[in-house]
Amino acid sequence: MQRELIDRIRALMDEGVATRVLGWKKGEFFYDTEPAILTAEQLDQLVYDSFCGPNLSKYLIQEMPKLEGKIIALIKPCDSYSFNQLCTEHRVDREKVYVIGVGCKGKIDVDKLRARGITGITAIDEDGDTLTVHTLYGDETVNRHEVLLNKCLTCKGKEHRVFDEQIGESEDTSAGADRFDMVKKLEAMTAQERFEFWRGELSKCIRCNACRNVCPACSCVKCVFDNPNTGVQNKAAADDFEENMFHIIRAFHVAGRCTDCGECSRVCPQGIPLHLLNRKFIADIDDLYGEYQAGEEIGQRHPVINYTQEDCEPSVVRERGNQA
Amino acid sequence: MKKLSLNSLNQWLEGIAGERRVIAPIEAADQVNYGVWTPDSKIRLDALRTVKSAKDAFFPQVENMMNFRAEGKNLSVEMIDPKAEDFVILGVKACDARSFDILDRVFLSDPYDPFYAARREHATVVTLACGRPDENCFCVNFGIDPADPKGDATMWIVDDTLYLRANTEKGEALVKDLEDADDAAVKAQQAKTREVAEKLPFARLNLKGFDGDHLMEKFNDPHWAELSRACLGCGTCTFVCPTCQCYDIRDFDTGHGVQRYRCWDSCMYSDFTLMAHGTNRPTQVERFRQRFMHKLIYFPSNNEGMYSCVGCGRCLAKCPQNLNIVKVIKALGGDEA
Amino acid sequence: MSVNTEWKPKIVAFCCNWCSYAGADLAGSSRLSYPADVKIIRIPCSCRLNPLFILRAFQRGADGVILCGCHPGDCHYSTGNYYARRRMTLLFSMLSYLGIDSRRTRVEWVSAAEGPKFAATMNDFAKTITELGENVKLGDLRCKEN
Amino acid sequence: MRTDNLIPMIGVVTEIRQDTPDIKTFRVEKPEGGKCFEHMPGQCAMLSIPGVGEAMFSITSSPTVKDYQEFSIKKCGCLTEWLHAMEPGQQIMIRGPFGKHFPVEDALKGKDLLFIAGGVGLAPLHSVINYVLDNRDDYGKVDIVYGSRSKDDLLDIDEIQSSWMDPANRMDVHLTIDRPQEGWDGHVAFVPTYVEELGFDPNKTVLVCGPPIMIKFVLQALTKLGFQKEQVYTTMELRMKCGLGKCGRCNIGDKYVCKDGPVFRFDELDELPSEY
Repeated sequence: MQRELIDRIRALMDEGVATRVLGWKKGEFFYDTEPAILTAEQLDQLVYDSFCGPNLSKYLIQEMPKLEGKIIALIKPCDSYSFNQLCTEHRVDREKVYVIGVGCKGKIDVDKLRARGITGITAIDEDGDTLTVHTLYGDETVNRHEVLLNKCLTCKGKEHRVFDEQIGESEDTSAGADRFDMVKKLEAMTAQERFEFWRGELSKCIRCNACRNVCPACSCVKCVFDNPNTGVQNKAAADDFEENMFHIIRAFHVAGRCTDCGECSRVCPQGIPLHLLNRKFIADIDDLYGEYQAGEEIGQRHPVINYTQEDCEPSVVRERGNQA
Repeated sequence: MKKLSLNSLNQWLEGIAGERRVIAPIEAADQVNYGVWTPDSKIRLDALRTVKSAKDAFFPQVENMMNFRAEGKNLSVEMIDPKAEDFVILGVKACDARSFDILDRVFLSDPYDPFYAARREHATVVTLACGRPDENCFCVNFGIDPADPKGDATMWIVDDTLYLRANTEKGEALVKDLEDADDAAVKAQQAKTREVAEKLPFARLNLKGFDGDHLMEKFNDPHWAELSRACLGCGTCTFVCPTCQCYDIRDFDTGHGVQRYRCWDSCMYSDFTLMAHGTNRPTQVERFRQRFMHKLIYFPSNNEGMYSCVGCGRCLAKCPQNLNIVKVIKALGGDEA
Repeated sequence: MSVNTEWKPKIVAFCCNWCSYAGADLAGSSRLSYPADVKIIRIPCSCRLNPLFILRAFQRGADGVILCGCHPGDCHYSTGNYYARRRMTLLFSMLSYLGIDSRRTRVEWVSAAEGPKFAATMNDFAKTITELGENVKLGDLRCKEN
Repeated sequence: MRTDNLIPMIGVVTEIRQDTPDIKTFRVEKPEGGKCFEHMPGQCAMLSIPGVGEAMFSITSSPTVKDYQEFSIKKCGCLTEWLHAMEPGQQIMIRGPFGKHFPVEDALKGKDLLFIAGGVGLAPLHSVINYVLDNRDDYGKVDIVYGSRSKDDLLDIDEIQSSWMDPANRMDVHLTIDRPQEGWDGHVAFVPTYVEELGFDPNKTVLVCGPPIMIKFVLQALTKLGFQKEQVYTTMELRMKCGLGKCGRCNIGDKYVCKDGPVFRFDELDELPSEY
């Protein structure tokens, strides 16, 4: 499929559709692919394989002002939601992007291999659902589904919500999983258990801002946490409170706009399940204001900047109980 | 050489922890980080890399320096006494052990940093040799032997046995009561580790030209723009790095006084050099370049060729978009020699 | 829960300028009593309440935070409180999700004519917070006076 | 080994002068009177207001002033706004001195000096000029070119007229403003142009400070006049936090501006990346 993709992009470039493509390029290993913007001459560096996990949509923001003509962007089904959302927010101009919807059958998480004690990885052979991992210390076989990125386990489906053309087959890798499983589990806990769960997770935070900087919804020119005039600017969480504050506020600021792309959790060096915060907002929005998926269409008005006269009162939270 | 069965590790640590804090790689919420050991902690000496490095033990992410109080137009200041308590840091790998030498050059040079100095003085560093380096390791390029780290005492884990060797008086005090052992098993493991280390994909990076004499040439290298393009400008690489030592000094108004604290900062952040009239590194290209130029050129230029990279591989493993120092070395320094 | 007799809860009440602040005024001028530990902060409209304000109030020692605004439909800016309602619902739910008791946060609609309601609301809220005790989960240790 | 300039001491602002619409000069002394510390011309100090922040400022007064130090500060950011809002008698935190000074005791001694300053860039040179004035016989001919946006923006104009322009002091002062203005009968030109017009003898040693763009063009003008880079000194400004060469903020190339600077000779700067 990589070959087919490169040939097609080359043809598009020859036709004059665009001069550059936003995609992935090969890294030092087979698995550390890197987001890249390539010209026709660099096209041979383009890769598209099971390790192209990063969501590229946000890179388009910085390209917008530089663009003359169009840029080709490779968009996976799940990334297409972020792309739409960015277009809705006028951060990306749909007209300036030629979207190739690339097929996706789930992306592999190398950290999950490492967590299984498979280290010194040198190569992986893919044969259907079976992966043979070659390492410095011998070969191992694993089931592909077990080492997919977490975001792939709650796959939003194989449909591209936006594209100019599609290349490659997609597959829904969610296997029927309910993405709100963990949210429900947490909701069922006692307040103290929830508190302890989140303290345990958030106390790992090193405030590297990777979650914020990778997030396609966090596209503010100047973040509130970088602005010395807000009084909340902080570079490191000097106190438990600041860890909580950063993550609550960040989740709140993207509520209604978060497409649940899962990048925040993917990039967190400490493996904090940050998507569970965003997903809680999504669950609440679905529950209280009607089902809503950000980025489904360009131009949607999201529920947090909307209202009806019949909305529930905030006391609904208290009434749900489970406080102590 | 002394030895200890891994089964009695907790017992041994309990003995030490009675007198002073023990800091060791501990697993909490699925991640291994250095933390204070208690009998309930899940110690993970087998973990190759902790997420954060061991530098926290000497240079914590946040540290209070002084307190101010204001009364009318008058101020009073109270310095925080950098008096530290004795502690043992256990399980430090060769790369992290080297990072202490690098941090010493910064914090112990004149005028020395009293907070860092106090912790260094009170620490007993117990290192641990690597048994299973992985593909991201490249410490051998910097003259580090992963099989024989230094510190006050060195440990090796072979099967179910922990072997210990004291290197200093402090180390001797720790291990003196343990059972004597011969070093055959350790020697065998060292040979194996060194053999693997030599075969690692990044075992022979070409560091030629990374020195003060090539400063302008490397600075003006056309590759920087391409190398930094995918950089998110987050601080992951700097915060997991064992040698990154830039910090910020900030004030926090507690409502009844002002705390002046310092905290890690990252040259990757857009406000790192921001002044009222603007910044001298306006785009991510310059910020990205600064980090790697500092590690590979500026620092060695001031420190007799000592690189401020130890090859621990954390930035390789943790960069969200897979940018790292190896890519920089290869792009700027040519291919493997 | 044993209630410490020494301890008095600190409560921050954000009141919209047009209704609730006037309501508080009326409560005062009608000599209705409500706890002195309620600190009122006037905001132009209930939808001015940034979630950060609530968190910062907790950081700096508040034990409970209440938002008072015009009744839905009566907003001076016609729709501000509708937006505030959604936002606060979501925020309170999130705080609860993090294990922070949602009884520490509340929204009440108080009009300019409802002095007694204002006083009653504050008394009731103060009672709830007194029962819940000191806020330890969402405070900042640095801000505690030693 | 010293750790003293890590620890701030309390200083009292005993006098505040409004020099121009956006520049004030602050006189700082120890609470019990006297200078907070000794310094050399060109060195800097960290001033801070607890809760607001800390920043590096060049010391405007000459070391020959024994009782106090002065800082001319332009209002342009968060901390400086607070400083400008202060009243005399207010205590602040001060630590220093930091950095290398102008080589007034060796390289500059016996030389003909040319000072070129623009706007608030006079502040660091002010210290050197007064030092030279107080040791007038140690130096040769002295020229000062000083320019600002308008006549109201000329810093220390009273002192310039009463002291620097005093023939007894044997200094030539050339003032200029950027645009013609009512009530100004002096020269009108940008500083670099004026320097070129004045056509100085290229044997002088030059000390220049001002906005980066001015420095750039002044250097071009000087080169045209035949000056070598080894004859030109400047002082730099970058974001600083620790002042000790540790926090990493003011790092350019293998130099730290707080420790290896802020005074640099232009040929030294040539060997550094142009990140300033």
